[in-house]
Amino acid sequence: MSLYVEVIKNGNGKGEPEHFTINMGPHHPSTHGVLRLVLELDGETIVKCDPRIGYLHRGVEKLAEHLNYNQTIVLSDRLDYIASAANNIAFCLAFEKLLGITPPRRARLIRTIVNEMARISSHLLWLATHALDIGAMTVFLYCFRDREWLLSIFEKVCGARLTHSYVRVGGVRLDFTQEIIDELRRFTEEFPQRILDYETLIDVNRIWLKRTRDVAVVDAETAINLGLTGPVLRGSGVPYDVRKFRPYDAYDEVEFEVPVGERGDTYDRYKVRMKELRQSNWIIKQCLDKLKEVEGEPVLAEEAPDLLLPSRVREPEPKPHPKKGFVFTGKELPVVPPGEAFASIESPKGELAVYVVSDGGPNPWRLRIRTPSFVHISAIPELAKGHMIADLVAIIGTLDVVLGDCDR
Amino acid sequence: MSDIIAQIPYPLLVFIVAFILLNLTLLHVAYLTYAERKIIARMQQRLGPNRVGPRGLLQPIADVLKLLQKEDIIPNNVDKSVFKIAPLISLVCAGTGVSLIPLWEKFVLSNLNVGLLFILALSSLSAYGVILSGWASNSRYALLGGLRSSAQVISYEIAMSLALLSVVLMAGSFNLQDIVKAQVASPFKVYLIPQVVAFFVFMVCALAETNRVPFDLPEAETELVAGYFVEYSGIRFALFYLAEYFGMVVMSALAVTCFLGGYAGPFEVPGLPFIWFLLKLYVLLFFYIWVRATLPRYRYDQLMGLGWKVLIPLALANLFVTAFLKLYL
Amino acid sequence: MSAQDLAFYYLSFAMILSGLFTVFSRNPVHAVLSLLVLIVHQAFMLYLLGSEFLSAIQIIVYAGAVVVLFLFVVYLINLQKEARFRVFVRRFSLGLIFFILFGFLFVKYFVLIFSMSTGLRTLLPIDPTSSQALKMMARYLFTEYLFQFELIGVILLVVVFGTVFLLRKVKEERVG
Amino acid sequence: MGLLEIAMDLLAELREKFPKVVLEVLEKDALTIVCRREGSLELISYLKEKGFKHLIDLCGVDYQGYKSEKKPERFEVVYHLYNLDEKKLIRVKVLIPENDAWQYSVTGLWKTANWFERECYDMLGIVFKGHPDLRRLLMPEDWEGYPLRKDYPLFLTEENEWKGYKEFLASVRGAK
Repeated sequence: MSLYVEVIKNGNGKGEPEHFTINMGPHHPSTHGVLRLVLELDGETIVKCDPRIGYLHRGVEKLAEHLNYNQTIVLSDRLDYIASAANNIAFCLAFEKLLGITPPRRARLIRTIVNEMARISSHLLWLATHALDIGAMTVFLYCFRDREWLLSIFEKVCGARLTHSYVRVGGVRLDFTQEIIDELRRFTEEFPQRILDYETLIDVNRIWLKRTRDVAVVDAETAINLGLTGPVLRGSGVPYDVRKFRPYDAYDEVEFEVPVGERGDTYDRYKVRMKELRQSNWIIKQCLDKLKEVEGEPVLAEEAPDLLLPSRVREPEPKPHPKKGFVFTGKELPVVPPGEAFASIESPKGELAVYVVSDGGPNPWRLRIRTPSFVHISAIPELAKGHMIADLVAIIGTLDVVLGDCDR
Repeated sequence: MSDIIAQIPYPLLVFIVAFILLNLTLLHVAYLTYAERKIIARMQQRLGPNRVGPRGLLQPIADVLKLLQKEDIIPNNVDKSVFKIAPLISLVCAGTGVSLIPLWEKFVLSNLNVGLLFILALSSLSAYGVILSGWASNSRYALLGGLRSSAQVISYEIAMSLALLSVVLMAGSFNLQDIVKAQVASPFKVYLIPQVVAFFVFMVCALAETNRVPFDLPEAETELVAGYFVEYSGIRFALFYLAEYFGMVVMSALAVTCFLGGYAGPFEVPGLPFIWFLLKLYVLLFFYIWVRATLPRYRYDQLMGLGWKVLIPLALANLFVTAFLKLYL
Repeated sequence: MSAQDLAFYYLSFAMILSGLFTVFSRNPVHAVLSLLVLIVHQAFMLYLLGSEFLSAIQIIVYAGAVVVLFLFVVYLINLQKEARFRVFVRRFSLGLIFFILFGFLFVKYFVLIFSMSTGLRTLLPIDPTSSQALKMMARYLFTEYLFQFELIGVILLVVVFGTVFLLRKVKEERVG
Repeated sequence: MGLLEIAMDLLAELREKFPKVVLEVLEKDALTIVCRREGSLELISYLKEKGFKHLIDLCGVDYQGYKSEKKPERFEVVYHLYNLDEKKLIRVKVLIPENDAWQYSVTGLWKTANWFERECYDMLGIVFKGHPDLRRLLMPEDWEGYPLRKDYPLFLTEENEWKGYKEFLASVRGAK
């Protein structure tokens, strides 16, 4: 019943008391899903933290080996379901490299817009939950209000709000209509004011500062060593952004800045993400202007092979498996040349890399997905050491992890 | 009117008055939850409860009915007697304070000589509800919540008592009725003006005592799930909830009495004796709700730091200055 | 029997009962809780005697602080083994000695009190219900008994320093 | 300009320093170095010193039954390294034989490799020598088999299902 208790009883023999173990998760409101952390506490200070993952493991990499290339795009939606458009893009980029296809310019611009929309909606959700974890309740609802707007635009674009599957190998599925462009313009006009609203709520709030300043400080060297990417790495002052370093889609056409932090603490990471919101907004604006130049162009590459085009797919009739439902027993369609390709993008949470090996068959031979959340969760023990439980909540928040992304 | 009252035997009279007071407070508490949900909803650009009754006005009643119907779950391996009694301790300690507050010149249920001390005593007892529920639940999260809360309540009580002592010094009495009278007689009419530091300290401590944002660490949803009452459900959970809001009402009423001139107002409103008291009370309650919608939560060590390093020295300094002025002016 | 008498008998009975519970309870938390009940009843007794101030202080200091600390200790130290131990049966001889000792003292004071005149039995030199009582108490504390009062303060301060010192040492050892 | 030309100096250096380790240099979508297991750790740490500080990814690939090309060994461990200053990407493939599936751990160079290697062990059964804490990561600790191996079926038959879960179910049913 009393806990500190067993502790003194089963000390490690050196007279030093064992620590109090607490199990945080997998169903805990602030672990953002099903993350489980086994904590060893000394009072409220964390001595050791052991993250246990796999509660949302669906075996995407294994499944992909049994599905054709287009079908894996649907799987990619379920990884980081907050920003599924970014995952789509990463998958498609890898497959396009394998095939040697370049999507038309209009498609690339649209992809860039969609990617930045996903970034904004992901960052908004991050801000909402991060603020809620620290206890600021109102920011949560403000962010969700604006995210709702973006999701409704997504719905107009592709009919889905979360799992878009909008991006295809060789382009995108549907063109933007004028209505969507107008709506996006309205959004980009109004959004900077909204960012200002959030910042007035928490930017100079003393409690917010106290809770985030000097919490989970990572210097640049350690951050790279820990494999941290995205806003977390940039918060530590490393200006590594895949959009700048290895530009994909239309990122070489647009101007934007890569904001970096100085101290590498939780507050800096917050500031970096807030600045990124503005940059994303700016990128969308530029892309909308550029869309006018390519009015009426196709959004899907002509050389996109038959297999990869949804409208022209000639799948054989599915034959029901006696036990497991439907499986495709189609003849092999040798479309994708054998080889390997590696593509990485700057997803909202960090660097999302896809490494695909093909054997010339209709299915990928091996599909490896390097997700930012996985790496970030692996860094939690390093960051959490010496902090308190309340800080751990802030740390999980600042790393911006999604467990679907981590477990795959 | 007074003739009729005089004819009622004294114990019966006390009972009747207590009954009225209790119901009034319960009504306030019930609609405080409604007001909180509505006001926060407004601040967050939502609607809030609007389904039960016109504009959701019957929502608190529906909530109570729902919680009453719920199964009373008592987990295995809990200390049953303590587990059952803990919410009652919380509620009684939080609620009894109402009987000491002078709502009006001629309406105070129990005019104790040491009314202020008695309220402080009750609020220090209310820590037991939290500690015991945390211990009896046989859950680590609950125990952590209980430990946090007891440490918090004990340390903030000191600052709160010191803040109230300066008021006592100025009024020269522990009796709440006398404090109000002394305030009205003083040149400022309210103690808020000379004792603004004490008022500040008191309000912060009151937030901490009632476990409200930004000091809601014992029940910090995102860290300890729900803290000390994580294992409670149904009506016992509701009792804790009720205790929190009772605490808010009592603390606000105490602040009104000690700092804002109690029932006294700039002019008499015929037929509505409590109007000034209630108005001031509502303003303070609104403040509570407002704070909840705005501020993030403190961390545990920061909270303790604030209590011991800022509030207690501040209250002490204020007490010394007050005593000095009282002696030599 | 007036209501006051009734209340007095109830309070005395409850105090004795809760005192016995405190001593005999096997569960340390229950024992501390019985102590709490005892203290609250004591406070009411003081109130009944007309000393409102002392009654409130009793609750604030003893119930609000001291017993909470007891509870903390009970939480943090495992008393499960001790709870299973039948101390009062095993150490019967020791218990008997204490029983005789305390019984003797009890009888002695009982006889002493009843042999005294009524005037000496009052606790304070003046009527405790009057508002003068507090002032008198304060005056005594700060004039005649000032030295003792301050001495107690110093002793408590030493305890605080000692605790801080010990804790710091433990922490340094753990870090270093 | 091809990838090979850009990295001419580096490749020459590598060939000179590790003549026995580097088996092949390919120009695919990224500069690819295929190397032997023995000495691969030295090669990778040399690359890290050369500025390839960012380990983007570490994964294993199973080539059992790979048709389009004859693979010398069944497994490959693939490292994707990135040079942040020169903006260069390099892929290092280490060949791992089937019946002796282990590789040197790079956790000493990168802390982030810890979980990558654990996952690789979990999914493909490649043991990493020198890893501080090689446990299963995504799968339950008492899981049998390595799911990402090509001979592991997509659907398990009922008798092959996770034993721990079956035991758990039985224990729950037994308790009822």
